[in-house]
Amino acid sequence: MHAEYRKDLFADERSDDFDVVGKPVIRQDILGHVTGRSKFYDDHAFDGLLHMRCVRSPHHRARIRSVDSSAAERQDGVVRVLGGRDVPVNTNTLLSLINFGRDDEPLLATGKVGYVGQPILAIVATSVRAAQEAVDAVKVDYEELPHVLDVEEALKPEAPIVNDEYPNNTFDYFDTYDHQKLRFGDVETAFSRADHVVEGEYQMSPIEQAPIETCGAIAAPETSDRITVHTSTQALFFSVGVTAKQLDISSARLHFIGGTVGGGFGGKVDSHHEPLAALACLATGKPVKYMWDRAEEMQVGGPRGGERWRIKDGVMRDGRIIARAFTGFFDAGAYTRLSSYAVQKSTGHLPGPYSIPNVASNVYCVFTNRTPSTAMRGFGITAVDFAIERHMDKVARVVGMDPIELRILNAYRDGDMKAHRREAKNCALIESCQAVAHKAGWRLSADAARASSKTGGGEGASGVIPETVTDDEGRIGERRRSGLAPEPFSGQGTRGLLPEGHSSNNSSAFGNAPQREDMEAEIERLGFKGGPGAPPTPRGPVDEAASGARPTVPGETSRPAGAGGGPTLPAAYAQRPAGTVDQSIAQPPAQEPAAAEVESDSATTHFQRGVRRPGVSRFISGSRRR
Amino acid sequence: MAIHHGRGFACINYPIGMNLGGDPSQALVHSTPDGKFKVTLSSIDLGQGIKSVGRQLAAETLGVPVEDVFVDTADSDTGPHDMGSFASRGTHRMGNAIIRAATEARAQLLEAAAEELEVDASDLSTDGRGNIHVKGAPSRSITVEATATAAQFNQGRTLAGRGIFLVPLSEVDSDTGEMTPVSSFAHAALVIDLTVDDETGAVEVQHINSAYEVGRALNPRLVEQQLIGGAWMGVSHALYETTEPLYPDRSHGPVDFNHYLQPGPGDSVPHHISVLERPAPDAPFGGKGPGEMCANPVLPAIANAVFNAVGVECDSLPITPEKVLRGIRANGGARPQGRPGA
Amino acid sequence: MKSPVTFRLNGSETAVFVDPGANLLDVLRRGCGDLSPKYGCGQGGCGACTVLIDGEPHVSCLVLAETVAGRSVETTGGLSNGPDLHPLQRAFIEGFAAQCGYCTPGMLMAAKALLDRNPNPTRPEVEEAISGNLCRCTGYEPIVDAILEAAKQRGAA
Amino acid sequence: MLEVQTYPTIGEAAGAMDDQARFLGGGTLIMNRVNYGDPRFNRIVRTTDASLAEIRVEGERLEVGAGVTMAAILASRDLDFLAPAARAVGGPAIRNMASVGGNLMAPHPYGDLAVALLALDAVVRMASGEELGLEDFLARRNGVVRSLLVRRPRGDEFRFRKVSRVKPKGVSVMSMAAHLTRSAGRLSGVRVAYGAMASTPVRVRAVESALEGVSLDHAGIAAALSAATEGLDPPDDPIASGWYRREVAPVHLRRLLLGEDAR
Repeated sequence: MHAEYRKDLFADERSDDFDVVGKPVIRQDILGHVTGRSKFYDDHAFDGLLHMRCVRSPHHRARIRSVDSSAAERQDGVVRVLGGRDVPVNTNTLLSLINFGRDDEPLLATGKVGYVGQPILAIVATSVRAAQEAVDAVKVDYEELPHVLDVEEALKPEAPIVNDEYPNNTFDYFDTYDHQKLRFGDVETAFSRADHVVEGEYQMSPIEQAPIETCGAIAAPETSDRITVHTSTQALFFSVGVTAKQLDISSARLHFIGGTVGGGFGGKVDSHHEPLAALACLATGKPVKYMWDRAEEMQVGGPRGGERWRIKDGVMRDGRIIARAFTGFFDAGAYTRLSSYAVQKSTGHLPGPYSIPNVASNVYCVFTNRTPSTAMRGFGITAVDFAIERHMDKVARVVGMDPIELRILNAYRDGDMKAHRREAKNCALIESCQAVAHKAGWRLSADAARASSKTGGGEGASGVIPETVTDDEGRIGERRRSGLAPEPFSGQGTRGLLPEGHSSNNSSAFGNAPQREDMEAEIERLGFKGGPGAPPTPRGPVDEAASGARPTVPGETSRPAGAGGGPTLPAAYAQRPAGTVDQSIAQPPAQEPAAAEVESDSATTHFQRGVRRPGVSRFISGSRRR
Repeated sequence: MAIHHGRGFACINYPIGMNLGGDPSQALVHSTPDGKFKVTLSSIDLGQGIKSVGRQLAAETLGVPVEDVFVDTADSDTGPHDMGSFASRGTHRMGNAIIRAATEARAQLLEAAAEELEVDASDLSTDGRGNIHVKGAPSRSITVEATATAAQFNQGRTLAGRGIFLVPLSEVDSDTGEMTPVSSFAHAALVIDLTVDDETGAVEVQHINSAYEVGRALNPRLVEQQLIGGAWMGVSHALYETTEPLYPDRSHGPVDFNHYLQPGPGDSVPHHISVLERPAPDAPFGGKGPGEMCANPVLPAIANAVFNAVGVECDSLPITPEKVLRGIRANGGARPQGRPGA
Repeated sequence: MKSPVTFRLNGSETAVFVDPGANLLDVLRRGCGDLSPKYGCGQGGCGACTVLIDGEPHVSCLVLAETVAGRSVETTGGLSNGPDLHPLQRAFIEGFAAQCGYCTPGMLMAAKALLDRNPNPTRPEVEEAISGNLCRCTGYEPIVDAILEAAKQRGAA
Repeated sequence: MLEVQTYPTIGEAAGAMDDQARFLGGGTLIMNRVNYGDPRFNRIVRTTDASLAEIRVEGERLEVGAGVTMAAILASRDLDFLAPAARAVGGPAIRNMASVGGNLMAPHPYGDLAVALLALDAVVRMASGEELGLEDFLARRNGVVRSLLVRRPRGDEFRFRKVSRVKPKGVSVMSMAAHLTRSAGRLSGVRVAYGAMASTPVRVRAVESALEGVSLDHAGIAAALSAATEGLDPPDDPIASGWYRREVAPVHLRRLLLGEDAR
């Protein structure tokens, strides 16, 4: 089965004249794969290899009263029993490597456990079976505690505290809010003006990455007082950094080898095997393997988290979506890992590939007593795309419109202002819709078939940041104190108003990336032709033509006085070809500024990324964040 | 008993690279004395093919045959720092770093050749077959091999390059969410045809038609691998997979592949793909990573097609036969919606 | 107590000492140094450890090692004849039928068992033959295509 | 530590069994537990008794050794009526290993072949030579099995169907077998068995009696469909809920009885 290449599309932006790029070159690694000679991490043989199995919590949440491993330690083949106190820096959070979030997860639990399967002891023995028999011989006395498994139950004021670092059961954003906000325009006013309001709730299932090779690492002593670690990691230097930090060891003593991995899909980022195997290697002076079996991979390994999304759309009868509000709950499980990051990634993705003049979202990273979730293919995006695209079909039904034409009508185009306040560029949603409709024999109207990502975007209101209503709902700890569960966009909380304007930062990454002059590519050899697809000159100012037409000045957007009569149609919408355009679909009028107005310079001076603890990592970052 | 046909659509865009940037990748390129090039990285090849794509990018940029380039990854003693293989950043970030490293090495290659040919380096070009020649005068040429040997043994010159690509870190505004999340987006649109058995709730996907916009297909076969395998995973996510079948209740979690359901080889779905290429200005030769986004549109398209077939809203994943059957029962029977786009 | 086991591995007489209860996969990998069969589950559920015993596919993680005494075991490590690749290997290369490569050795052995018995299989027969072998990367289609192509090439040769 | 004991005859092997031992047949059940360090046993007992792999004609009955594999059933002309059930077990590699004896011991939701054997009124011959009905054996599931005794059904009397979500190899949502014996054009003495609908394969007596004396058509089987899950409390597992199994059992029973297309 071979794909069809639509070389006719965007041909004006692309040269295809290459020797190697674009050619179906045979994979470099394929001969190793078909002969069984590719060296995966477990394909390194060591004399006297020791094996590791873990004592794991059978409870969702419990206090550990006592651990008795004396019988286990006496068993045949047992070499070493490791507990949390044997780990120099037992508590870590993966993203401390980019200085984001507080250290909240022990490598080996001490004092309490927060999910079924959480490791408490690591037993090193001469065989897997000896290690497993020793695990069975360990006696742990637990006091079971109340637990919470549902994200919205966890947000209730009386919910048990899952993670002591985050007693509110939510990740703290900016030391201020219990969620990540997105505010663009004024959704509440737009809802009140919409012809239809369409609501929906969507639930993603927890999913296992299920690489056929299970996660693991082999740590072996090297000749020069170093440790060689063969690993299945997806992120070599994350694993180096975590190991150096948790073992309190110079990274100069760590030699990590990987790069040939039997599938990952996001499940091999967490870097738990490397520090444990390396610790056991240091403790025993012998090569040690820590490899998950399949049952651990499925139930102890971090899955794609369950996410719950609610969407509320304000829709005009011609299909134009004028407002969209999201409430999202990421089920992080008992510890943060990467969920805090996924919340911000999903926020930057909203409202999907559409230009909607009023968007708001509250997205929560919620702690529950389940296996901590982690990255998976499409991380932070898969679930919200499911929600958005299910919702688009519901909107299409409500307004009686063809589902593809509804998407094309609302699709983002070059130069449109996105809800995260940057201009859209290099868009191709419309063309993708048209191409698949053609392929599947799905008839589109002439207008929809003629639409283009390159035209009609960025003009008038669609290229401008709208006047935006802000609020301070959801301050950290507010729920616990007030006894109220969150109710997003309730209109409560101090409200403010940010003025309409242009993006403060429209530069492309290419234009101002801090690559040094001696590390530039030769743009002319990279296959770009003129047109909006061409990259700007390196290090030069951003070519305005490259990112679409600049928006018109804010004053040009007319603002009606009364709520009854629709505002004048901005020119940009008239140029969007699909569908008949209703006269009442433009920007809703701005609400009167509330009492406490947010300072106008807040957009540039209040930037920060969640919780910052400079210098927690001995490796990689620390200074990366200001 | 009735089998109902359904057709559903979904489209998506996908952010390429680590959200908010701040995720550098480095690459090193150097030549052997006989003009073969080694690319040294710390990227991880999970099957997506960064070794292979990196090799092509280096060969194209250097202007030498692809078989004369080999990618070595990932050894922390030799490979410089890279954030990792996730967030659709491998091709984008590492690809850019490789291009930069190879550009620097190429400049030295041409300088060395210029010295041997006694011309100006800016007058030289490569033919991609192992030769360097004067532009417009192909007969005045020298092989890459001879150039490398001369550089090493006569000129005392390295043919090597360093590359780094770093998208500057974006901050996030606490009150508005203002940020620069990523620098380019891949796109996809997809039409699913399926059937629903209204007595059992069983869903059978019959056809996938898709359009994937990938910037540039740096290696079309590797792109197809991702798109075919990724769409398969999308079907699997939509209809089969969960570690907690009764979520948020934790009971009955599968611990083996017999109970963790995925489609088998007998469930393969004919997949008709169109690839679109709108090169992204900041991406290597315009190529965006196709590996993550390819599954995403399948999930909602299947749910939308199930609704089209029997009128059941499937808003909770996975769409098991039980959920479909309960929906049909609640509606008092199947409610076919009629073929869209007809 | 370890016990000795003698069998043929890819045509060569092999003798190893095995632990009580040891499975064939561990013995091949650690005892014999043949790393081509892979561990994926230890439950017989993924097929990454598939080898041929007396020509028939088995999941080696569920084979008690001592039961192969006197029998013939084939692995992907012995599939090519030096630099001469088996038609299946060539078809997997040219058909881009592997991504991460971890399921590939088991997949090849399952396919070899099929083609040795049935040189001209139908598509459903190929699907059946690899139904115990999981692949998380490819969606199976390229693998099935490659096996059919190998059969064609072998028939032509 | 684990110990492996190998005996030349099935009788000796049976004599070595106790609650700390497990009998190793094809390995698909026991080696899984060994690999996962199951602490409930420390001995593996096996036999090299060649008679276990034999398929013999014994008067009206076929004797199928407990060590006969699914692949051997598929290769046997005498046992062609069991082929649909044998093919329903695992993939080719598992079928080369999984044995008849093991299938009788397999926990929910496994044991598809046992469902077929139950509908065929198979008799279990223990290592001791004692014979007992399969239904009685499944109720206790102890002892070492020497062989199964089963009669070949006539013509198209025997039906088997496995409902699985994964194709071509997947675990049972349910499996069903029916031995549709007739007398004077009407069903008589019918046996119906289900798999994955209880903790072991079970006969469904309510269905059997509702099929007594009826004709094999929509009207005739209506009462049987109504009684499809009478007395059963199907289990929840990751494959399906008990509710779902109960709801779709009549649909699959009808498709089985009337030979409608499987889905």
